[in-house]
Parts: sequence; C-alpha cells; structure tokens
Amino acid sequence: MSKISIKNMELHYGDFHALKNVNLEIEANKITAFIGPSGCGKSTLLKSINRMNDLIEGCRIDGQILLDGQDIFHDIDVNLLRKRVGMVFQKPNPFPMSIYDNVAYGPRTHGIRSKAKLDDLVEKSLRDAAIWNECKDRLKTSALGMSGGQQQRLCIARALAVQPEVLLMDEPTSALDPISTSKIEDLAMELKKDYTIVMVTHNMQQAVRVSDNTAFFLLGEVIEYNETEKLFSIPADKRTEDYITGRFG
Amino acid sequence: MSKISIKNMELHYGDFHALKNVNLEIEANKITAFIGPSGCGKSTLLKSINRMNDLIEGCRIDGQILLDGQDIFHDIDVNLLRKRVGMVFQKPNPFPMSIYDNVAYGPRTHGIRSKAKLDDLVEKSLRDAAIWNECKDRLKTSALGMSGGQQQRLCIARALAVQPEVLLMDEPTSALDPISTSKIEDLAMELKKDYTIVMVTHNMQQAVRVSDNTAFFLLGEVIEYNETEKLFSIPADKRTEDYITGRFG
Amino acid sequence: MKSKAWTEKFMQGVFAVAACASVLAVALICIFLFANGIPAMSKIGFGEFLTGELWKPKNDIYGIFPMIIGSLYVTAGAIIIGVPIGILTAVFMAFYCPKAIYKPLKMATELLAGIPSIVYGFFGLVVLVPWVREIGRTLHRGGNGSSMITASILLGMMILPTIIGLTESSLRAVPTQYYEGAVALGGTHERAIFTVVLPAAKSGVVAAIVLGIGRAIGETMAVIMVAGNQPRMPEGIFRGVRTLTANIVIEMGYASGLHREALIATGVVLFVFILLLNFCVALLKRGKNYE
Amino acid sequence: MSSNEVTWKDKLKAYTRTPGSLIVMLLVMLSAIVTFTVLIFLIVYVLVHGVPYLKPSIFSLHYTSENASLMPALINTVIMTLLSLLIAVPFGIFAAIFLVEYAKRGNKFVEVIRLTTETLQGIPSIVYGLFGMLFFVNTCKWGFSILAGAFTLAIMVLPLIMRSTEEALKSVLDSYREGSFGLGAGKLRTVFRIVLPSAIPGILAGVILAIGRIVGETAALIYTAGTVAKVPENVLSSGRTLAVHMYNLSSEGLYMNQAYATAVVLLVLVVVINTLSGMIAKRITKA
Amino acid sequence: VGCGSSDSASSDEKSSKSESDWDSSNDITIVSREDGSGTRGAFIELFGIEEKKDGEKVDMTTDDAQITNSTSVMLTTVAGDDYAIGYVSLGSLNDTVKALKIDGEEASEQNIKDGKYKICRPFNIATKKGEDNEVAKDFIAYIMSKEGQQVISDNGYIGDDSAEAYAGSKPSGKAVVGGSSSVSPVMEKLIEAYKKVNTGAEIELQTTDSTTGMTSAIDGSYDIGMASRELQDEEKDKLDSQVIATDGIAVIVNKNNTTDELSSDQVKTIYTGDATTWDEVVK
Ligand SMILES: Nc1ncnc2c1ncn2[C@@H]1O[C@H](COP(=O)(O)OP(=O)(O)OP(=O)(O)O)[C@@H](O)[C@H]1O
Ligand SMILES: Nc1ncnc2c1ncn2[C@@H]1O[C@H](COP(=O)(O)OP(=O)(O)OP(=O)(O)O)[C@@H](O)[C@H]1O
Ligand SMILES: [Mg+2]
Ligand SMILES: [Mg+2]
Ligand SMILES: O=P([O-])([O-])[O-]
Repeated sequence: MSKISIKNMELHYGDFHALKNVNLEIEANKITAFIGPSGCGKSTLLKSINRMNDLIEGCRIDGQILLDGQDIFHDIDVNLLRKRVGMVFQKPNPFPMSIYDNVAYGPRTHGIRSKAKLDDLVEKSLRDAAIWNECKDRLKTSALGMSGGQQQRLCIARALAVQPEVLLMDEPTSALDPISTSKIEDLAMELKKDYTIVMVTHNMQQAVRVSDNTAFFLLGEVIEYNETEKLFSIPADKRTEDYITGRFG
Repeated sequence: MSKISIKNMELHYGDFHALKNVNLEIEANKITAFIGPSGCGKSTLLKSINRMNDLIEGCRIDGQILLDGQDIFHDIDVNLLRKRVGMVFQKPNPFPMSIYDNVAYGPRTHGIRSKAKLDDLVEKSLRDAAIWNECKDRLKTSALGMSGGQQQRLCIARALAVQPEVLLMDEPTSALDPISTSKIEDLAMELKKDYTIVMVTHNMQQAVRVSDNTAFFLLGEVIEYNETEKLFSIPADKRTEDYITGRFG
Repeated sequence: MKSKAWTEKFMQGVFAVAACASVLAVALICIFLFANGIPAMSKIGFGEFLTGELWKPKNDIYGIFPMIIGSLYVTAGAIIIGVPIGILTAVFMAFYCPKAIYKPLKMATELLAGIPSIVYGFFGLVVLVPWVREIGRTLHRGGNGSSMITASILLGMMILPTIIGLTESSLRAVPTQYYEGAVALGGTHERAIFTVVLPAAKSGVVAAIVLGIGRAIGETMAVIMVAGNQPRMPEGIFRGVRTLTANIVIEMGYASGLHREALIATGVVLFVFILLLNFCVALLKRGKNYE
Repeated sequence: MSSNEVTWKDKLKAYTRTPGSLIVMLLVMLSAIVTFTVLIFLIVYVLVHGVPYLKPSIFSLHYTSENASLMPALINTVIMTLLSLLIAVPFGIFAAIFLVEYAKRGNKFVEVIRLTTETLQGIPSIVYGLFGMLFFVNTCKWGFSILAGAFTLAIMVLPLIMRSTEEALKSVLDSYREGSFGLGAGKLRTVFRIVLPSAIPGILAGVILAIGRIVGETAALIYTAGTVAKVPENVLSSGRTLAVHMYNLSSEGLYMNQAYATAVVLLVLVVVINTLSGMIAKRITKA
Repeated sequence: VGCGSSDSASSDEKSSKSESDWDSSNDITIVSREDGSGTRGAFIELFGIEEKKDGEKVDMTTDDAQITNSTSVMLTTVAGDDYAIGYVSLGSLNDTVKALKIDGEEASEQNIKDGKYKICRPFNIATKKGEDNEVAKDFIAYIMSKEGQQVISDNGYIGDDSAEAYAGSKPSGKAVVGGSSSVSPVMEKLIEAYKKVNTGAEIELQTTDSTTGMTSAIDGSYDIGMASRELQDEEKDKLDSQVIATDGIAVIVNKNNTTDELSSDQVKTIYTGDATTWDEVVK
C-alpha cells in the first residue's frame, strides 16, 4: 500500500501555476526520487507533503494529499504531520544555538526532557548523519561556525532526531563531498527499512544509485513516474529520454 | 607562466589551523579544480585568493599569494583585486533587488553608467549564465523570488558582468540541474580562453570533465596537485587514490 | 582609483567622528553634571547625601535615599509591567497580526510614542489615580491613588512603544529559515517563535529593553503627576513615592544656591545609576553569547 | 475552496493537543489586547476632551491670550522635528555604521560608545534642558532659540537612532556583504548600496520613535528653545512647540480645553509625520 | 475659562451619586506645593505651619502630604478626590473645586485689599542693576501705571489703585520678559495691553520658573525676570526688583466636601499631620 497518495493536486503561487494536476503514489519503505530541471516544482511538491507551503503567502493548493489514507489538510494536526514527515532543506539552516541544542530541539519539542535520553538521541542522530566524529568534542559550540557540508549533515541529524516516518530531503547532498554523500546515501538505504524517503536530487547518478522509484518533473507537471530502473533504461516519454541523456534544452 | 602563485601559505581561524603550508601554481587560461572531503579547507583557500577572508574575524594569513607576480596583500588594492578575481559562492546570495540591478551592480560599481551599455552587459551575462530565457520577461522583479538554481545562475551572471580575469567558483553547480550544470560547464570551458578559472567541486566527474589541473585537499593540506588526467589515472599519493576510488573514510 | 581610496578613508573618518559624537555628548553632559553636582555633594557630605532619609532643603538637609529607593521600585514596577507586555505585543505584531488590521495597529503604536508626557500624566491623573484609589481603599491599603503602583503602570504604558517598535523590527530581521526549520520539526507556531526566533533576535530585544528601561528612568513629567512625590521612605505600593528625576523636576524651578546644586547632584546619582545598570546588562550579555 | 485553507476549527483542534502553545498564544493575545485597549483608551480620552474645542480661533496665525492659537506652535514643531532629525539622523546612522561595519568586534571603543549611548537614553529630559541652557544657550551664545532646542533634542534622540540602526545593520545577512565585496565593491559602496537599503525598516523604526520623543518633549525645550508663541524669524529665534504650548496652557489650569485641543492636533501631526517618513523610507528602499 | 468643563461634567455626575456617601472618617488627602514654591512659602508662613526652632524656621508640613509643582495638577487632584485639600493662586481658581472661607472670610480680591483675608503673596519682577533697555524700562513704567494696574485687577489679582497714569516715551525695540509660570498669565495680558499703547515695541514672553527668571535676568538672557517668590539675598545683590501685584491664595477642597469653612488652626492641624481624617478636623 502506498504511504503517500497525491491526487489531482494543483498549486498556485498567486497567479503562477507551479504544479499542474499531479498524481503520485509514494510507496512505504522505498526511496522515491524527484528529478527534473531547475524551477520545475520539485521543491514545491516536496514542501506540500508536510505543509511547509502553508507559510507562504498566496500559495493555494487544490486536490488531496493522503498520508496512510488520512487527508493531511483536514484529518491530521499539522504539527503532528510535521513530526511524522521530517524535512531537510536545500540550504542548510542550523539554528543559532549549540550543536547539541540543534539536535535536541526536535525531541524537546515532542516532550523528551530526560538528559540521558537526549544525550543518547543526539549522539545516535549525529552518528547516523555521519558527523559525530567531527563534532563530538564541540557539541556545546555554536552550529553557525561549521562549514556548509557540516551544517547540512547537522540538519539531517536534527531531522532524524524526531524519528519521523517519512523523510523529505531537498537535495540533501548538494553541499556534501562524495564521502559524506555516500554515507548519507548508505544511511538513506539503511533507513528505508523503517522509513519512507522522498528525495529531490539533481544528480541522476544518485537517483539511480539510491532510489527505488523516480518521478520526472517538467514545468510543474509529472511527466513520468516509474521504477527507477525502468525509467532510466526504457523511458516511456520522449522528454524523459531527452532529459536523462542530456540531450535536453 | 602561472597566473596565481600561492607560496608557503598558512591560515588560522583563531586557534584553528585551517590551511597548512599550501604551495600552488595556478595556470592562466586553465580550469583548476579543488577537490577533497568536506571541511578540508577548499573554500577557505579559494576565498583567500580574492581576500574574502579579510572579513572574517580572527582569520590570520601567513605566506604569499601572487597574482601576475604582484603580492595581493600588499601590491594590489583589494577592490581592484576583487574586480580582477571574481567569485561565485557556495550558497546563492542574490541581493534583495531586481534581477537587472543584481547583474548591473558590479558594472555600476566600476563606473559604467550608460543605460545602453548596462543593458548589453546584463543581457550578455545572463545569456552566458544560461538563465536569460527564464528571466528576460521579469528583469525588474525581485531576485529573491527565484528558485535556488535560478538564483545561483543569476549569481554567476553577476560575477561575469564585471568581466574579471580570474573566476573563483565555490561549488557553483551544486544547486543546479544537469542541464544548467552542463551549460555552466560548457561556459567555463568557453571562458577559459580569456579567463583563469578555479573551481571547488564535490563532483569528481565534474572535475574530470572540465578541469585541466586538480588539487586534492585533506585536513588543510594540499596532498597532491597535478594535471587532472594524471591525478585521476595514476595518483601519486595513497590518500588521493583512496579518495578518488571511494575507499576512503 | 586613488580618489576612491581617499573617499573610503575620508568616510571612515566621518563615521568614526559620528561615533565619537555620542561620547562627546555624554562627556559634555558629564562635565556639566559633575562640575555642578560634586561640589554640592562634598559640601553636604557624600554619606549623608546618599544615605540620608530626610529631604528638607529649606533647612539645608539633603538626603536622597528615599528617592533612590523610590526610583528603584517605580522602575522595577514599570519593567515588570511593560517589558513582558511589550515583547508579547511585538510578537503579536510580527507573527499573529491579521494583515487587514496590521497597518492601523502599527500606526497606533507609533502614535503612542508621540503622545507628550503631560497627556499621559493627565490621563493617569484622571483615569488611573481614582482607579488605584478605589482598589487601595477596597484592599484597606489606604493611599489616595497617587502612588508607586500608579506611577509604575503609567511608566509601563509609556515604555511600550519603545519596546514594541524595536523588538518587532529585530524579530522581523531573523531569517525565515530558522522559523521554517523549527516548524518542520513539528514545533508549533508558538514554540518556533519562542525557542528559535526570539532567542535569535536576542541582541535586538535586549537593546529594546535597555532603551525602554532608560526611558522609564528618565521620564518625569508624567510621573510627577501621579506618584504623590512625598520625599520620605516608600511605605507600600499604594503609597506615594518620589523618584530621583521627580525630585529634580519638581524643585528645580525655585531652587537656588546649594539647593539647586543638590538637585543637580541628584542628577549625578541618577547618571551613575544608569551607567551601572548598563554595565550590568553588558556583563550579562557577555556571559552568554552564541554568535 | 482550496484544501490547504486553514479553518478556525482546525487551529483550535491543534491547540488542544499542545496546551503549552495554547497558553503562550493566549498570553500573546492578552498582551496585544491590553496594549491596544490602553492605546484606544488614551486616544479616545484625548479626542473626547479635545475635539469639542477645535475651534477655528485656535488656528489663527497669531497667538493672543484670547485665542490661545496653536498655529505658531504647530509650525515650530515641524521646524523643530526636521531640524533635530537633520542633526541626529546622519550622526546616528553614521555612528551605527562605524560600530557595525568598521570597528572590530569586541573592540573596547565600541563598548564604550554603546555604554554611553545607552546611558544618554536614561538621562531625564530636564537634565538635558539644563545642560542645553548652560551649553548651547549660554556658552555658545545662541540664546533661547530653535537651534539650541534642536541640538539638545538631537543629543536626546541620538541613542534611539543609533541603537535601532545598529541592530538593523547587524541583522543584514553577511552573504549580501560577501556578494558585494566579491564584485570588487568597496566598503562604502557596499554599505550604502546593499547594507543600508536592507536595513531601512529597522532604521525607520528608530526614527519614528525619535520623532515621537521630539514631538512630545517639553522639559528639555522650555530651557533651550524657550516658550515664545510666535513663528520664528530664523533658527536663532525662540519658539514653542505644540507639546510646550500644551504644557504652558495647562500649567496654571487656565486653558485646559485648548490644551486638549492641542493634544488632538499633536496626534494628527504625529500620524502625518510618521506616514510621510514611511513613504520616504519606501522610496529609498526602492531606489 | 474653566478647567476642562467636560471634566467638571464628569465630576458633577460623580457628586450627584456620591454626595450622600461622603464619609468624613476617610483619610484626608493633603496636597501641597514643592519646597521653595512662592505659593507654599506664603501658605506655610501665614498659617503658622512654619515654626521657629533654635532660631531656624522649620517647615512642619507633614511628610504624608502629596507634592505637586503645578497648579493644574493641584486642581485636578482636588477635583478628583473627595477627601483632598490643597491651595492655589486666586487667579487660577475655577469651579471644579470649592474655595473655603478661612476664619469666616471668603477668598476674594476685596477681602484681600481690605486686609481681611491674609493669605497672599507678591508677584515680583526684577531687572539687572544698570539695565539700559529702553523698552524694558518703559514697559515696567506701564505695568506700574494706572493702566497697567487696572489690567492686573481685571484678571483677578490685586493691583495698586492709586497709581499714576502712564506717561511713557514709547520707545521702539525689543525686550524679553521671562520667569515664573504663575506670573506669566497676567504678564501676557500686560504685554498685550502695552502693545496697544506702544505699537513699536516687541516683547517676548518666556514662561519658565522663578529661579530661571532671576538667573536669566542676571546673565542677561532676559531683560525682565519674573518671580512668584521673594528674591534671595544673592539675587538682590545683582537685581533691582519690585512688586507688581499681589496674588491671593485660596484653600480648596472637593466639591463633595460638606465643609465650607475652616479656621487657620484647623488648616494648620491638617497640614502638620495632627489631624488625618475629616472627622478629626470638623468635630
Ligand atoms: N514563494 C514563491 N513565490 C512565487 N513563486 C515561487 C515561490 N517559490 C518558488 N516559486 C516558483 O515556482 C517554481 C518552482 O520552484 P521550485 O523551488 O519548486 O523549483 P525546483 O524544481 O525546486 O528548482 P531548483 O532545482 O532550482 O530548486 C519556480 O519557477 C519558482 O520561481
Ligand atoms: N569562520 C570560521 N571560523 C572558524 N572556523 C571556520 C570558519 N570557516 C570555516 N571554518 C573551519 O575551517 C575548516 C575548513 O572550512 P571550509 O569551509 O574551507 O571547508 P570546505 O573544504 O569548503 O568544506 P565544504 O565542502 O563542506 O564546504 C572547517 O573545519 C571549518 O569548520
Ligand atoms: Mg528546489
Ligand atoms: Mg566549502
Ligand atoms: O509657586 P508658583 O505658584 O509660582 O508656581
């Protein structure tokens, strides 16, 4: 059964029609990749899944998104939704606090107060995000002093710390080196046993390497959605083929 | 003759020794790639070349950097240096103004006032950065409303508009889709006829595709610096080999 | 290019001079205050002046201890009332206010800043004083309404625009990524604001509070209309007090000779008082800093 | 109806699950209600007492003890506000630029300046008045004059403008500065073209507070600008502002009605000045 | 002009419903002026609140007395507090409060002139010794003339009826008059009257306070200083002063107060703090 179903979704930013009749079934315990040229609406759709678009003025959504069959706009409390559907952003955005507090922020939000438990969670999350070794000695220093790559991995750790069911990642590795990238990729593949992962990526190799299903976007439309292997080996649509072979634009 | 010579350079952020005895000759009209794991000092060295580190408190530099034989710390006015050595950052940072004004900012800074000239420059730069078609109809709207990838290409256009001699790019394509990426890569290869380009990248394929020379960084040291082809085919250092074959860490 | 470098240097000089202007102003005011106040203090005796509990200028008895205590109490009261309300209102303006009513509300808070002190004073005298008098009498605390609590409430109202204005603008300056990050972790609107955005705006909020406190300490015209101004030790929040500033304003008009100098010496004490306060805030800020 | 429209019911339901947030939200609302109730009370109080006495006679060009006209004071207020801002705004902004953009962080001098400016804010206005009288009126020999008043007020509002500008500048993202420097722009250009425009809203907040203080000030002006109820011939003539006018009318209890009418005019003036400065700021940000 | 007639409307309203509950067992709210004020000086001296102790005059006003430095605050406080007592210049008295008879005599100009009502104080003006501003001199001559004193009487203060008619030289020029805010309203009237007589003169009025009036007259920023108190010795050394008018002082209470009359001693017991409730005063 699919974890997330998106049905007849339309999204407008004011007058701008950013997503056009999107229908997508995202399977549980799989990694789904969104690919497509810049500005085609990948981030926009991703944000809709945990309703981060609510914050944007003039953003209007029609259609349905279901999480485990529940309408995310009407049947689920938005905060609970966001706890269940975690997110890592395109630009790393650590809070202006210590590294420890950054990671502990989510668990604290959801009521975990015990120091021992928090310590454990923080360490585990940082380890999973492949950054523990670099920062274990400076957990109490500000997160803003880290390099771009380190900041992004911290943000991933922060998202993991609330133990979500779904993890949305908007180009999570675009600021990372290959080693951290492959760690994150490994992690994603590890995590998909328990979690459902949706990942926006520009790196087609990455999509091939890690994802089970891939959706190809163009100008706000989902052109093709299929198992990754099939989509890349025998694309059904001419535009997909042009894009993945680089013949495009 | 080398365009930029870096000699016995040491860099400290307060107590943290970020660059250790770096010696590097960067050739004119070539593309030089900096590769290495996250946090190894690639961005730091790149920023030193146009003295963007001056802005960071507690950053101390020892050693020399020469541009066309002139010491950039003593013989060249810093603003002139930065006009000659342009930069594109890791995180896109368009100014909060219109797209047009963003691109025209540099030329205006350097005294170009004529409307016609500016119009030409803006169009040319946007075209070169492969973003003209997407924004030609909204030049007067704010640059902040663009998607991440669009913003980054705008920043590249902005850097091109001052017609620098050297172009420093800090992972310029990490936020771009393959099509824009390959456009930027093509552009870089086109530009190297007239310009010297230094590019930080996490994407080893990219380094192989576009660069002439590659420097491999680890923990603040330049481990190996060689022609790209040689470095990737017969790496001299064990650590380089481990890194490029992904056996690392 | 030479001229450009020269302009840079020149303007840097201009900026430095401007920065020194405020130091110069303080220095001048300092010289003025100290030159007039210190001799009087030594004539009266420092200890007697600062710790004396009697103020009878006609008989050359000058003790400002009651006023020091009065100022402390009234200011503390104003802070307790004005700071939380001010900050929370700023949060409202920045994160809750429906767009349709934002403009008029904003304009209203700005208007609040432009109302002269005497209008506040008469408002206090006609509206607050009878109100406090009733409460005082119902609680059997006596007093006639012109009291410490009235002054605190009125001052609390008067510092609102300063605190709201500066806090709101520094809240708005916090990058939205922080808010987004917090909300994406499942935090509520409130949690995101109070645990991430507000701390990120700390520096601006502290500045707002300090300026607000300064205004509370320095305000006089309104305070003297509702505080009772008895120059004796405070006897409870429903009783009258005299603050240091009130002491100066009330008696300056007829004071001459040593009396006048003693009033200026009161200004010296006030000045030192504020200096100490700011010093403490600076120390506090240094204690915990993330940026 | 679009699906992401949030209804009140949804919101309420969400709050029942997070009682802490509900309490905080209620506190925020309560504070806002308190603030705006106080405000409306104040404004209504002034209007009720003042509007009935807004007779044409108080708008005569010349003041006499019969008409108690506020016209000269109105004109003086505008002049005084402009003049004080003309002195304080450049100084305040430049000083803030120095502190944020030029001085090194942790610099002792910066701390001294910050400490002194914050101290200025707490000095009671009568002390400014006495200082102004001694320094500008007597030592500088300007006499009781608009100029002496404007300088005194400028010192008084300097900390407000400086501090708010400082905060506004600090909150401008460093990546903007980097971007500008990276294009070879000097510090000056970066500050004036990139940093300041982004900081305009914060600066405006400070300026508006400053306008409020200037327009509402009495004690500092009585001893420096004097209380003559005439339109000044030049900056060295004495003149009263609306707040001083109001103070004078009310002090002996002889013209209370006209005093309240003056307060009404003062409110209108503040609204007008604030609106104008908002419009000017918008212009600057756009350009 | 009455003090805020809309105010008085509201206090009238209050009075109608609270007349019956005027409870004389309540504490008296004593309102006094600040130390050094001319009004207070005259008040304490004439009611014997100032006592001689060891050759020094000691002001016995109770510490509980609320202090204000403004006539309008005094009026508003007394008008708003049923149990308050205070005192103001006769020229500022209005119908929001009730003036008490003292020792059976009403506070009126006539009674002061006749010497029956004794609580009053002088309004002074002062010029620097050797003052040579012709306009200032002529203006003072006008104030002291029959016409000038008439203006003073017309405005509720007590002038000198026996003054000679004005026969000044009417020089043209400018003079600055400044000082006490109590003297200021009548000075304003005098200036307006004088300008009708001498159109070539320009006189600026600065309303500050008595001390500023004297010090500014000494340092030359004012040509004529005004004070509502006696001059200090050091001021007398540098200034020539004269009394231009006498100002009566009315003892005022709230309109709801059932008392209409007090004796000097009763006022004294209130202000020295010996009686704290109205019961104790009016037995
Ligand atoms: N807040 C907004 N207001 C108006 N238009 C917006 C907004 N955010 C995005 N857009 C527009 O919507 C379109 C889709 O944006 P989106 O960020 O989803 O692209 P993307 O596929 O993620 O691109 P990239 O790979 O560059 O991040 C773009 O054309 C963008 O300009
Ligand atoms: N302003 C600073 N203050 C202190 N330390 C810094 C600062 N900037 C960077 N560093 C540290 O210096 C090291 C090198 O940083 P740099 O940004 O050059 O790494 P990088 O190689 O570009 O990494 P990435 O690929 O993640 O961008 C890192 O360990 C980082 O934590
Ligand atoms: Mg995107
Ligand atoms: Mg980097
Ligand atoms: O004491 P005064 O009545 O002159 O204010």
